[in-house]
Amino acid sequence: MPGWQPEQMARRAAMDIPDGACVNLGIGLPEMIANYVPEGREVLYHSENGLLGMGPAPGPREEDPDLINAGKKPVTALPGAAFFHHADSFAMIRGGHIDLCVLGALQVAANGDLANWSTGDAERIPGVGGAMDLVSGARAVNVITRHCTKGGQPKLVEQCTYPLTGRAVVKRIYTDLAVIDVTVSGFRVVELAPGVDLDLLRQHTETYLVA
Amino acid sequence: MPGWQPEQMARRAAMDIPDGACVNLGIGLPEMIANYVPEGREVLYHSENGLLGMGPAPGPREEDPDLINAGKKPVTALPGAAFFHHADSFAMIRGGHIDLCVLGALQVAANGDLANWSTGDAERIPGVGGAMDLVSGARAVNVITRHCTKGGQPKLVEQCTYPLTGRAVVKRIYTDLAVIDVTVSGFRVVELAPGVDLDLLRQHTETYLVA
Amino acid sequence: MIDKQIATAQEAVADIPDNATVMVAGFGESGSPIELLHALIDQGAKNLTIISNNAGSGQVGLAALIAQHRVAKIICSFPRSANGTEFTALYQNGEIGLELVPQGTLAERIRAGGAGIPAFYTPTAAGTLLAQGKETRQFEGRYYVMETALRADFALIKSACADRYGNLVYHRTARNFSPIMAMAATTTIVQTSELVEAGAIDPEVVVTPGIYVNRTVVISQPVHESALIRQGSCYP
Amino acid sequence: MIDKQIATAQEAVADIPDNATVMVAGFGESGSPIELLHALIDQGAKNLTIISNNAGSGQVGLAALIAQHRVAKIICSFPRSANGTEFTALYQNGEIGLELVPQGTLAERIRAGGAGIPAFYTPTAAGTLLAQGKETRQFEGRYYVMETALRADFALIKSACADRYGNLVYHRTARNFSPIMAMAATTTIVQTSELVEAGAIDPEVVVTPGIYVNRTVVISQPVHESALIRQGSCYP
Repeated sequence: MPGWQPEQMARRAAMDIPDGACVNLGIGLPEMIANYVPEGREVLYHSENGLLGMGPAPGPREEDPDLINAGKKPVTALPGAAFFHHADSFAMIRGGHIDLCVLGALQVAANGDLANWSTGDAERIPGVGGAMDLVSGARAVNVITRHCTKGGQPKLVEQCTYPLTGRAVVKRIYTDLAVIDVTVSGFRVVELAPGVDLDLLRQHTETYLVA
Repeated sequence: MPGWQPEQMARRAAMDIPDGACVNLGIGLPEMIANYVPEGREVLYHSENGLLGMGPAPGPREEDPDLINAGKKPVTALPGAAFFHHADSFAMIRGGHIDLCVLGALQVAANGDLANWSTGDAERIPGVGGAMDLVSGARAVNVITRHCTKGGQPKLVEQCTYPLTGRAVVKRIYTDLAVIDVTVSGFRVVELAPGVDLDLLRQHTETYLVA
Repeated sequence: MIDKQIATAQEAVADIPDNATVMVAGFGESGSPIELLHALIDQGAKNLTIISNNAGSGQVGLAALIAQHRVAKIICSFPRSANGTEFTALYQNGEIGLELVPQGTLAERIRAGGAGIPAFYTPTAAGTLLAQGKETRQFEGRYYVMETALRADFALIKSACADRYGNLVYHRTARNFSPIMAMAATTTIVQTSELVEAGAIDPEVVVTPGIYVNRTVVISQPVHESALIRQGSCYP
Repeated sequence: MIDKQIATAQEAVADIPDNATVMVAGFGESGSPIELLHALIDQGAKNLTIISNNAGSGQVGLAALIAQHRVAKIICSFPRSANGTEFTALYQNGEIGLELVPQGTLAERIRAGGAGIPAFYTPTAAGTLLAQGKETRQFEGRYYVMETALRADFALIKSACADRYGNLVYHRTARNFSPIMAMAATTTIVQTSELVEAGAIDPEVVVTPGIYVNRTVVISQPVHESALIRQGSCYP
């Protein structure tokens, strides 16, 4: 199967992070983006649990259980960082002070609706964390995700069937197959991964794509 | 005229401040109360402009224009003090964390209504400051005031004619003539100043007094 | 003299009654008051309502309290945990209630509880399942959900350093929910790694003013949840 | 590299347009950004809406801006001042608008503006003149007033120390409205007594994270309003 590897997806997403931006990266694939921000750009990373100026993972034996990210993994604090409490941290998010957040997705609809916290499966314990706050508060919300589920189901859909995280919130989507913008006319293809053509992309997308 | 001098009024009010209380004192006469708290009681003073653990006025040439109280006069910060911003300071007030505030008054009504921010005089610039926040937030609101205006008008009235600061908020009143509680049956005399009898007190009060 | 120090965790939590609402600080293990939670397990109070971002992990701390069937309901943003099976089992059997709240809304509701704000509007969750049954209202063309304040009878929190007034500072991201929970509880109980003289904490850097704190107990070497889990610990 | 330093107060305020809404920090003279205010006077923007706890004092700073007929309206809790006659004269002639707001409500409205909360309920002012025309609502048997968020195009604030990211700390009670105004303005302009290396401010003690700050200008020896008034100063 053609397309980008996760590292390449992260690298592509990182290209769009502007110099000087305050950015919140979701758990998992989104976190990888920080490793690929082009040289010469300074980015401030925000972690919901009360840290602005988050740095990379610490070296072995330098881990501090009291210095973790939103995914509860050990991180560092860069010079110029600040700690604050949870209400202050989400005031920062909700008040529109985070320039960009990049999150994972279960489904994204053509109007920008995002579903990324629940499949509605009653057997599974629900957990929402900070996702709903991020999508309603960050100035721009991008998504990074594989184009289809492991079972081959398209994640870019006409309408989400899973419970929503937020309505009409997503701006740009980075998948293993393409970079796609959410526009007033629906999904618009910005860039195709090597070896991917529009036909292939359309086969794996549940809704109309503007080329 | 019999009755208490301002220092004696302040001394009487200070007797009711419990050990360990967090207290906010209004500008003017209320401020004097801090000078008379009985030995052996430790009281934490709160100032609306972001200080808990306020101490007395500094010595000459030890004044700092950045360390002032709500009346904009120089103060000190005692060991164990804390500075915080205005929203945090009023969260402390509004959230019911201040045990007691003692304020001045233009009028107090028999049901505890307080008027202390405006005479409604259109010629005079209105200014409300933190009074409305204090009366709606502090756990107990006491008043210290002369019993009558300079012109001899009673300040303890059946109903306030001046714009209200808060409805049914006052608990106890210290005047130059008496200590009076606000009860469900109206004003109740707790204590008379030396040389003051109930007849004299009633002459200077615009509403019924329970003895 | 004001002095909020209590000798032991056991005494500090002794009066938490059955049916109490208890806020438990922490984000994952960071800031979680494990020793206070274990004292609460020993103490026996049941039918508790817990307000906490997570539902604990492994078989220690909050997860152990839940495992003992002592929690009737939890108000939380993320009850799942890599090591948490106790909550899952009880939830699936209908033995524990869950009110799921977005993390920022949870924080703001607690802050509102401490700040005397009965309700506020937030864009978070508007148009989603988690806004169902809640008042929605437009301001300047955008939809917002009305959320109400959360308060508790007790808060259990963890600080790095305290003085006799109860002024607190925290350690790095362990700060998380502690300052707002301290504001929102009738009785705030703090386990602190260190107790210092009044004045030793610079008034400029106090994070939680002592007015919000009722009791402090020194736990000089607090355990970390992850360390207990690695050891296979199971409380009690 | 992120660096928010601007060389002069003049450049820092250069783009404030006519009709802008400007938050001005300070409680009395403490925390009042006098040098930025004087630069704004020189700059000429008019028909401004000012959000500030007070209306200035004497004939310097905010009072001088008002005296120049540059302020159309002020939103404030206490416009009276022992030394303030400029506001009084204009107000009595109907030449300046006044929205009087209780001090705690003013602070909370600004904080709400910065925190993405469009409106909240407060017990303050319920049943008084200052609640007239506002929605009143009962929660658990008590009356509360709905208050809406305040935001501004610019905030002018004063700090003791800043780094290149715009992280700020303040000096004692000069902190007052600065942290919340920094949050609530589209462009926050800071005069700071000192600029230090990134990392020189301990992340535990940062009061205003740099995310809220757009421009810093070093004013190493800021004047105090009271000193200017004692000298009989009149700006410009």
